[in-house]
Amino acid sequence: MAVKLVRGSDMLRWLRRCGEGRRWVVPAKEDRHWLFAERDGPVVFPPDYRNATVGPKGWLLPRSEPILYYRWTGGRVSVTPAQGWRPQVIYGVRPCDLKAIALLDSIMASEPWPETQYLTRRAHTVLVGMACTAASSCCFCTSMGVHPAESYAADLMIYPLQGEEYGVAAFSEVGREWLAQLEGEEADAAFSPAVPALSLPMPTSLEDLPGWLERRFDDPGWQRLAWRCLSCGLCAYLCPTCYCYGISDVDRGGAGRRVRWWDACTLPDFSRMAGGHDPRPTTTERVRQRIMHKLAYHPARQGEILCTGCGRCIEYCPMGIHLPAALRLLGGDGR
Amino acid sequence: MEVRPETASGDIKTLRVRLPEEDRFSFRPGQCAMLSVFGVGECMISISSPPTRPEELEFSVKRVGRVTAALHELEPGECIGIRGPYGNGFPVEELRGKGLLVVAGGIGLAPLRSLVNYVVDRREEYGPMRIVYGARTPQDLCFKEEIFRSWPGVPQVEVHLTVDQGDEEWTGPVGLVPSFLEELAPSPEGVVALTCGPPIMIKFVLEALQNLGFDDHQVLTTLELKMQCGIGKCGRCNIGSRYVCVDGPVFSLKELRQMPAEY
Amino acid sequence: MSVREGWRPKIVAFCCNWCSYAGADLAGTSRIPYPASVRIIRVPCSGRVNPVFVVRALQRGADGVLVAGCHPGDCHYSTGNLYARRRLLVTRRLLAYMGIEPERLRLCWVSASEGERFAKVIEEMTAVLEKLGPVQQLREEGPP
Amino acid sequence: MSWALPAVDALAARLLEDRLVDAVLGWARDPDLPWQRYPHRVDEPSRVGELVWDPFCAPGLAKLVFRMTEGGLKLGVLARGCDALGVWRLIHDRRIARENVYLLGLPCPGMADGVRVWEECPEAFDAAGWEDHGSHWVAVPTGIRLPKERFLLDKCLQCQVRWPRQCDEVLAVQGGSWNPFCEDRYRQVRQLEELPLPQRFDFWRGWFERCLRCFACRQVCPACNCESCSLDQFEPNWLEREVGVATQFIFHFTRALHVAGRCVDCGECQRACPVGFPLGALNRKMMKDMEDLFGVREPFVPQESEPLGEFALDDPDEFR
Repeated sequence: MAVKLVRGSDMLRWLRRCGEGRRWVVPAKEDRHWLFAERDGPVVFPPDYRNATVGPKGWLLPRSEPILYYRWTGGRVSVTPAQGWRPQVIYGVRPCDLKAIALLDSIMASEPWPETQYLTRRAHTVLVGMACTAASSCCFCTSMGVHPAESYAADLMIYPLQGEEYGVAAFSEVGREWLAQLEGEEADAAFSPAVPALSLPMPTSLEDLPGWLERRFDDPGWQRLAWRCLSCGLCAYLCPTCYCYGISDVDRGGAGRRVRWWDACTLPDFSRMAGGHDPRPTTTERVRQRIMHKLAYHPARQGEILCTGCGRCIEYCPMGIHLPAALRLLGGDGR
Repeated sequence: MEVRPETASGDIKTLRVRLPEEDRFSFRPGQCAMLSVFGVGECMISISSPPTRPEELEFSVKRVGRVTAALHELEPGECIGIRGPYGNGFPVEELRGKGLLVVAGGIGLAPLRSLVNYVVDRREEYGPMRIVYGARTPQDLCFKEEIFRSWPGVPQVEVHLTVDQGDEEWTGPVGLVPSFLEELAPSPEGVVALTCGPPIMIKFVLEALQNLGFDDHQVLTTLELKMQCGIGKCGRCNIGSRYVCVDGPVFSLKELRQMPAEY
Repeated sequence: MSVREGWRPKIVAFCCNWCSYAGADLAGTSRIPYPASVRIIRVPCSGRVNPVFVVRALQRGADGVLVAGCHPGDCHYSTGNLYARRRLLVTRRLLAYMGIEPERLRLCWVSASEGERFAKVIEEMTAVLEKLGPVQQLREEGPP
Repeated sequence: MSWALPAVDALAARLLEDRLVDAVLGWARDPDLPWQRYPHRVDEPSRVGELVWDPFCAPGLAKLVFRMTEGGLKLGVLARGCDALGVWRLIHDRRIARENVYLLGLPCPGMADGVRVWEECPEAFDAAGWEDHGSHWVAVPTGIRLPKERFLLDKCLQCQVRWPRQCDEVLAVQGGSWNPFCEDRYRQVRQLEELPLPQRFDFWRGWFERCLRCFACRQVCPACNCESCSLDQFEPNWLEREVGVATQFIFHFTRALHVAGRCVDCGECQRACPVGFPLGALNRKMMKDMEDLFGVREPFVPQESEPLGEFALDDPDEFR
């Protein structure tokens, strides 16, 4: 692996210089939880950092954002599109989240109607990835074909080597421009990435998984999994690849904004229509929808599995509903 | 803009919208557009006027929720937001030269009305057209001017109407659309059937068409699910791996059979 | 807290239909002067006031919220005002706990004949709010 | 005190055999994740062995009981103090029919943060059984000691009902102490009350920025059992879908008030929250006010009537 070798403190100085004028979004520990927050520059992670509870998704697809502003004047309405982006660097992103961003990119760019607000914000974002040296208890990236040292959507990738030493490599035009400004020797470095903590009980190869699941659309296993789902949106909001959104207007007396916000297919009124008809009325259909979307529907549309094995849904679901359990129950095994 | 009630109860109204010249767009029958009442929200409504009459767009809206209620309360001359056209629409090129069987229930005639008028305007390009339309009561039949007067007068167009429940003045057939259709027993020979209506009606119409010998690829239906973005991104109008907003709303029965029954 | 030039506190007053609304009316017809910055909303009973009305009002531009009801014992529905008192007590303490000045919410008893009292309460509250200034905590970002 | 799993199994089996209940709700081991126990339902006496009762049974069961008994199912519930009070909340709210539940009380030595134990001491999960030694959970037969000070779940810290109340039957255990782990339930509330007002707001604003509004806190809450939540309605639109400081304030303010006088302090909201929002500090503020203002003793114990559904002529008048 060809990288530039650099000491930690030099690396931070170099990054800070290159990212001048941009907003820095970095993993930060708040209370006991890691999340991506705005800070004034890159940081060196303490050893207990593996990945953030809340990943960087919200900095590309915010929890809520205006998409347009409107104003009524005498029966006429004027509309101004929102300009909700600032140049930014998102730093310290793990490969599972980098892969997720690559997936979001392909979804938002998909024809016939690319989603321009996301794409604009994305175009003004530099992603600095960080290869994994330690796995958290619920990681299962390799089961999903994601590798803990791969760059995916990253512009630059950092590989922690021995002690204070890091290897840096570039994977895009911007990345190469930045890397050219780094003093350091090019070298061949050996990097041994973390081994994910979990290995999923895969019933079939990843290629055959969509078909395997589609054949189990009516399997009673869905009910055995979903009866304990409480219909919150936790899994979807923490998931780095969940992108479903809703749109509504915030009116302030004749003027206001149209706002887009994260929605979740696990919430009860996600697909309920105005007349009351709901194609997914119970937790069974909704949990199935979420898992099928990731592992069957999306692969059928765009050829890729929409799960990167970050493990957040496993770690945080308050009722213990997760992908390994789904695969096990649908495989006819277990309770 | 003009607002016109369709039904006596006023639960369906047709909006006629004049677009500024520079904002006009071309579309296919069966396509939809997102209508906005700024301050209330947006909803996806099929375009019920034909592309052959581009000066004005018509949308027939049933009052079911917040946004549709706001659309109903608009006054003539007021302004709405329109974005579109969305969806695939009916394959009008493939249908050329074929006989058409249009089966609709209630407000379900709206998307098909676009197609019917398109065919009326290009009568010579298509085969005979039979329209089978039903509603709960005679009062609930939409587009009365067309179904009673203009369409029956067009060469090679037949209109068959039915209602679930008649009234004093109704002399026509009484019965549900699917059974009425089976009684009419149209021949599937060289004909494509197109259907839209409430989910339960569609289900039984599809069965009836099958009984009449229609092949899966000869049957097209247009579906409706909750939509917010219209551009295949917000993730709620999927049936299996297909999004109604970009891959639909028109699906052939053949496609439908490959999709999970979650609509 | 700096107060903007010319700024006057806005008060939303939820007035009970059976007493305080008439009290406010009396204040008006008797030409008792009180600050014009009050917006009166008639409610069937002080017990109708949902605590969320209070925060919504503060979010949407009010600087203070007054709930005015019948004196204890005089409630048209016999005890609606006493339920309101409990609920708003808790509301007020929760506001304070979450960082909103509790003085922004006031409950008072004003009968139909107490026009003067209504005016006095508004005056007192205006004075308090003038010191506090506008609600900073819940301001929304407008269009850029 | 030992965690008498065989005794629990025997009781569950007896309930099923005697047809007192149609099913028993408890916990089972997650075959994929050694540290995890999830809610599990057993319908036949022969399967009670699937149930588990050890320091890792974190999920609360009350909210599930609500949905499970809707169709008239008679359910035996392995209920810790918190679960039992949650079920009673739902009974008083007419969401659960009393005759549809049989509460089998389990005195609770406190629950451990399973992921944390797994990360720091994975060999603990080789245990065949567990004993409670007051300040520690001790694995049998390995003898591994897990200090509660380090691993106790936040939600258990303030628990007042380690010995369950209002149950149909309580598992007989010998010895052990059932005092709360922490003496002052209102310590955090008092600390916050003593902060100057702007700092109080800053404290909450910091959390508002982290809260994802995923509604996990609402969905796990036995007191949040409305047919349709006002926060989901568009008409009237009590809460915009937009997420900002003001709307987050309204969300947490509304949630806290809606459970005021009704919260059973089971701590499930706190446990479910992925970002650690101090929901307990809001809930316990409401409880403290119920005590201070209205003299409600043990405001976490559900009663037929609620403090905010009542009044007293001499209620304090603080509106000056």
